Amino acid sequence: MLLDPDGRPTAAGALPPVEDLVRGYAGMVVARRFNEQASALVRQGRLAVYPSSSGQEACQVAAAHVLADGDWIFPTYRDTAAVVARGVDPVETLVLLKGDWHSGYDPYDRHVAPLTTPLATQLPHAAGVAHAARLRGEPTVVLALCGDGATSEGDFHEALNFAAVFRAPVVFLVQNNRYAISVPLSRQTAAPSLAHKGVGYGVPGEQVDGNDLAALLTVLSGAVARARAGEGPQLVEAHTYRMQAHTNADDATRYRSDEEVAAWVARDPLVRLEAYLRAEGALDDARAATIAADAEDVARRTRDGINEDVEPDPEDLFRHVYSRPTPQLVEQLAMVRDELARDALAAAPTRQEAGR
Amino acid sequence: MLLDPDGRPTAAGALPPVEDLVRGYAGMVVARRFNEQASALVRQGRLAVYPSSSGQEACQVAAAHVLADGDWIFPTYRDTAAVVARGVDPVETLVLLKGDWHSGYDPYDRHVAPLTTPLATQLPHAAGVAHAARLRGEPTVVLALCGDGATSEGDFHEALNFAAVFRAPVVFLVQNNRYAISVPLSRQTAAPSLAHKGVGYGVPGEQVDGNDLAALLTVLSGAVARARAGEGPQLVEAHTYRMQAHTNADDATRYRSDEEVAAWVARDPLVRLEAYLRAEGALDDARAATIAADAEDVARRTRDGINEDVEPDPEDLFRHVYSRPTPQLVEQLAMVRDELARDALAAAPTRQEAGR
Amino acid sequence: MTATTAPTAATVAPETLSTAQAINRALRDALAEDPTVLVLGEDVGALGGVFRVTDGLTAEFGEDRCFDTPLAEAGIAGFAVGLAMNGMRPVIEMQFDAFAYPAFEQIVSHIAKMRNRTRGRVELPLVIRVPYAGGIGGVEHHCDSSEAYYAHTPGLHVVAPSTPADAYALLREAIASPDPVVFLEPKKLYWAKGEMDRGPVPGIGTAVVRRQGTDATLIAYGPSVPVALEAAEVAARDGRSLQVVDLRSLVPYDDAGVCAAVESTGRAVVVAEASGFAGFAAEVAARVGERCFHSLAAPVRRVTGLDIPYPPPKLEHLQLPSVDRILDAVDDLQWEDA
Amino acid sequence: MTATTAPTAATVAPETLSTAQAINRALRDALAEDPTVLVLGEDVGALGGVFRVTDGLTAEFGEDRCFDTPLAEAGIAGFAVGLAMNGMRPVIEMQFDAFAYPAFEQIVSHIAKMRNRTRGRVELPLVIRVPYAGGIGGVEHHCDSSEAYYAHTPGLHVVAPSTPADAYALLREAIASPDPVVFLEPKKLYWAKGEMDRGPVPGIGTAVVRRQGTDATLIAYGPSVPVALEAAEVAARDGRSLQVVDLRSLVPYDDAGVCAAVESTGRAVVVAEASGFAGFAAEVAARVGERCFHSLAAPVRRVTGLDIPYPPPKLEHLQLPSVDRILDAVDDLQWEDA
Ligand SMILES: Cc1ncc(C[n+]2csc(CCOP(=O)(O)OP(=O)(O)O)c2C)c(N)n1
Ligand SMILES: Cc1ncc(C[n+]2csc(CCOP(=O)(O)OP(=O)(O)O)c2C)c(N)n1
Ligand SMILES: [Mg+2]
Ligand SMILES: [Mg+2]
Repeated sequence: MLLDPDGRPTAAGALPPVEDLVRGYAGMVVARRFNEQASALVRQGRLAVYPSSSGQEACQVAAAHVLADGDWIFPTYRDTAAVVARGVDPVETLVLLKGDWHSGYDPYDRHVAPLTTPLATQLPHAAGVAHAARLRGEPTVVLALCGDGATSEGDFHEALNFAAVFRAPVVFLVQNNRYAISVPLSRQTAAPSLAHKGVGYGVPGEQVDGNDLAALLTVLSGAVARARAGEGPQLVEAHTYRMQAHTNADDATRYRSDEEVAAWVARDPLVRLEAYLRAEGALDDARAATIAADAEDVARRTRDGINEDVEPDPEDLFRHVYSRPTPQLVEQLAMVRDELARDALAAAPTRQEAGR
Repeated sequence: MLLDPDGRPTAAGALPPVEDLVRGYAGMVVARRFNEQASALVRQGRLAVYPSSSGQEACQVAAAHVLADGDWIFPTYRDTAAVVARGVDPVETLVLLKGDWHSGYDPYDRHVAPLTTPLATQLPHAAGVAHAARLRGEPTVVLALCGDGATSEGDFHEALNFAAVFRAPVVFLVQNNRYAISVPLSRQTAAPSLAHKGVGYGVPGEQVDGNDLAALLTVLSGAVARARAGEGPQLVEAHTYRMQAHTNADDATRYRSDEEVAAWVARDPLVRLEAYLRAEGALDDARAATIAADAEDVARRTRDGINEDVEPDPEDLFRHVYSRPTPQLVEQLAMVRDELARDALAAAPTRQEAGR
Repeated sequence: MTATTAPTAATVAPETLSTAQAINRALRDALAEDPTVLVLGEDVGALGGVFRVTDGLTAEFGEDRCFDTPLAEAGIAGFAVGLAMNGMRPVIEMQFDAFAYPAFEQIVSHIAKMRNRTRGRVELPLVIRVPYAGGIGGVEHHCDSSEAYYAHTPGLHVVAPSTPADAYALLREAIASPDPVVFLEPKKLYWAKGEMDRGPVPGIGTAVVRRQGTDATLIAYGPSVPVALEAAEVAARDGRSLQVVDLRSLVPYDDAGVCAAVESTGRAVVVAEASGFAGFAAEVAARVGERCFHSLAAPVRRVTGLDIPYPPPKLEHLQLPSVDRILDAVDDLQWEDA
Repeated sequence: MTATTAPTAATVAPETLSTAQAINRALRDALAEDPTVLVLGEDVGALGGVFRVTDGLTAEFGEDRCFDTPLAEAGIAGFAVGLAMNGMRPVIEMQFDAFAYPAFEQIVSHIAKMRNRTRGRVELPLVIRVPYAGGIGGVEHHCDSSEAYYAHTPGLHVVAPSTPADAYALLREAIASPDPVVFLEPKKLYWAKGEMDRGPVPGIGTAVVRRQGTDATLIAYGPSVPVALEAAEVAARDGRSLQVVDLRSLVPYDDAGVCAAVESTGRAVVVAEASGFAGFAAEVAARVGERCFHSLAAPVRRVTGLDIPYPPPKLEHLQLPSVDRILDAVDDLQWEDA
């Protein structure tokens, strides 16, 4: 912890350059606003589901900001704010959660892997991407995200182990928000911390206050630098909290007390950094207003984009199963085309409608 | 290490009672003879395959000897000598490797799970058996075996984690024989040791000289006692070596040097303990001869049993798929019965033979 | 194992429950009656499961009987193997169909084979509950129809109820079974209400005729049964009489019941939500083709999901067997009058 | 994608290789021609694989190109996904069929779906080599026929060669393909020798007629092709002319080729080693039944493995489709003269 919950510097170490903190703060404001906007879009029925990272914005933004352009990031379903912070269009970011398609952006554009839902499965991919780059002598670092719950999966183990054995330049960032949906950390591990899991792979593990952007930037930059320097994979556990339910479909009151939530709201990463920056004179009302306006702009673009009714192309269903459709898919496409043509032609209600 | 490679006590600690060492020595002589006999039976075409634990007999015997009657042991394909040391009939133990059936003994008789081939998959079973016993308040401890290679599997991770979270009384014994078939330990892990893997689960990990029966008895008894006392799972890494190839089908010269093998043969667990026991006067030629005769007896029974031609019952194929055969299996059984009846009736060669 | 007509409601006013409630009741009754029954999985405790199927069970029976596990499906399945080896009857929940895949090795290499491996000495009385299939607007990995993977694996029973009454009765039977059962719970029917049968419900392995009909037979299971019934309803208005068979149990499969039904009409359409290619519907079509060949006036048609990854929510209607698609297939059955 | 007759040997004396050697050569040639090709898995390095299929590759191309991994199949598959996302063409080896199951989630939820998920932006040109099926006296888990699991999963190509020449050509095509390919290598044919074709070999997606015949069509693939050919040979002596079709590729499936073949004889038997129930042979039988209904003089028969876990070595002969069992099925095809 470099900043205490009230935004006062601690004795733990030097702070990152103030421009980085201001940039990070701006990113968090955008991230928070984006989380709120997406949650609102769920309530309005425009998104199918939204797992908010509200409360985890420091992790989200730091993960994106410590990377160089050629680096890769591997996000989970909860890391949409990190994806946006990395520069991906917010509307494209939300395509999965809107339901138009499984993934909305080109992973090669900003080197952002698709949002991954099956837990921990993206971690070995991250190791593979890093190893390929290393074989070619490229300086790429890969940052792979997962949650506390995901550390229990076999894929977590195998990914860290592969990365360690091949000294692949991967930074594994575990956002320990203390719950996997309803299941508390005590049901995931009996270890003193998740960072301790690095020991079994020969991977250095570090814990960091996940609501302290300054600390995150320092710790993650260090990990990225070590990975880039050929020191192999790094594991970082960030202690944080999701202030909202798991998704809109969840009822968090079934498993968390109001007091617990309130205590974490008091550790809001935005409030803390804002207090510091204002105290330092690095942020004034004018700058804050600009930042808020930028965030509002992102929210508006998100809203407008998501509110636009895109008619997903049914033929896309057949286009991307293989590089060339199989004869079977060609037939099935013809059937669907025929159905759609008949539906379109039918002035009268379809049989199905008639049957209702 | 309680005994050095020449069988001299070290300063590392007190030795187990000498009767235990003599009993252990006798067990190792049986185990070695059993390994040799089984390998010979492969060469004679009586077993389909045999993965020998020659060189690992101290681990095999210690694993069986530290357990109480109600305890369970979960062996791999390589742990046949441990199964025999636990009191299972040697011929029944080898049924899998003979090819008559998948498993030959009743697991409930001596609380020995079937030999398991898919690596690390038996480890979560062990945790479940231990948890069930604990729920009923029984004092059962489960000892689960695996190799160094198997620690890389996701199931290893999930099993240790389940056991730790539920404080299940399981002792995980990793026989680190430095190779997974041809793959050296350096390709399995970058950790300082496999015992370090316990750290990430909050499980105490210990290393032990796996060719030192005295040390193994001490370390494993301690682990079993702690597990039984409610201290949760324990991880023990035993450093050992298989003196033979992975199985008869393997060519170990492709990946190990003669010098390396020779160095380990010089650390033979039997030689070491025999030297100590003789020096102590706990073993003389007469006692050694009795032990050798017992081992010979086991070898003879093994040989005789395996050389007996059991005609596996084809109907067994259908009997144990479900508790009651499905209508589909009833039909298929009828087909096979009909084929066999026709084959038996046919004085003339079958069509298939005629076709050759 | 002959197809029988589902028992009609008894005279006492029957109780109405949703499928989720019926499953919850089956678990509760099993926990109450048999102290060896355990319910475990991700979020089955305090939360009561993401579909609330295990709601209240931890509160009623305590942490030892219904409990959350670490987040690791292979671990859950493997742990359950051990529990079942040692006197328990675990009922495990896989949170969604696609999240059972990490447990595939445990299911195929151990759960399915343990009895066989040990010549019947080690039984694994365990149930794998799988919230299953689509139609709920779920994003990728939340809508897979994975029955073919299980049905192709000898040693597993595979059951897919389509009504709350069946869900209750078949789950009770599954929990009581000495064999492992993969219990597929159609997600889109979780909230569908139905009457609980008072009388005995036909057991696992028995198909039932859900609707009588004379012109052609629709063979369906799980989430496709209501669609098939709706198609039959529409067809009836067009003067075509469609029989609807609900398989209920994929393994064991009710050959006698299905054949009797198909032979009574001479035409068959298999309806299933899973991708068709090498799917379970292929087995049904192949069996009907093999066994009822001379009764068939037309080739057996399949109406199944397309051979594509399950579509995103906005396009899933194209994946699901629809009333129209079923009726198109029926139209294709080479009617003499056509 | 029409069934064609396999090209006949060219005039130059053709070279003879075993299947294992042909696969080794395909890997070597691919490694030599394309620096992005990587070979990885358990024991593929110094040892050259437990079947010696990768023999000499590390020595020739170095540790970076052909290398041993930690012992973890999900990790291998997932690592390969990352390699393929980042410019490489990994060829991974699963040591035995049943040991691919730990990788099932990676295969089904990522390898099969990545292209679809990203609308074609992320291709995964990777090959999963699987030493496959039985007939070698292997103990449990070493003889599974797992093709149905893969063939049912949209997004995967599934290939099963039956000759060394096909093994070479199809593997080269698989490595060059922008799509993931599950490459099933019949273990019992590893040591079977065959001539390497000089001319072009039909590509993935094309069935070939391995033997001409007029009375009935045997449809087989992988390890069952030689058995079907032997059955046809025996039948010929009894005066019955059996055509043998080798599918070669399960996905894509050659509907046109198979239908043309079956229509030419009017009778069909599908031969496959896997357990029959909901197996790939069901798809073949169902398709032939649907598409060739009016050409069929008899129901399509299946000769498959029994619906049991793969038997121990001493009993595996009862599991494998035998010449006798195939001929029994042919006898059942309702011959007018019978
Ligand atoms: C393999 C797998 N199993 C189960 C799920 C269902 N699921 C989705 S999120 C979640 C909890 C994840 O917890 P954690 O890893 O701590 O991440 P968080 O949601 O807290 O960010 C579960 C169980 C899944 N997505 N993938
Ligand atoms: C899941 C799985 N993958 C691969 C194999 C094939 N295999 C059998 S033994 C072995 C090496 C095991 O090494 P280790 O765990 O060190 O045990 P050891 O053989 O040295 O006793 C391999 C790869 C297997 N049995 N199971
Ligand atoms: Mg969490
Ligand atoms: Mg080893």
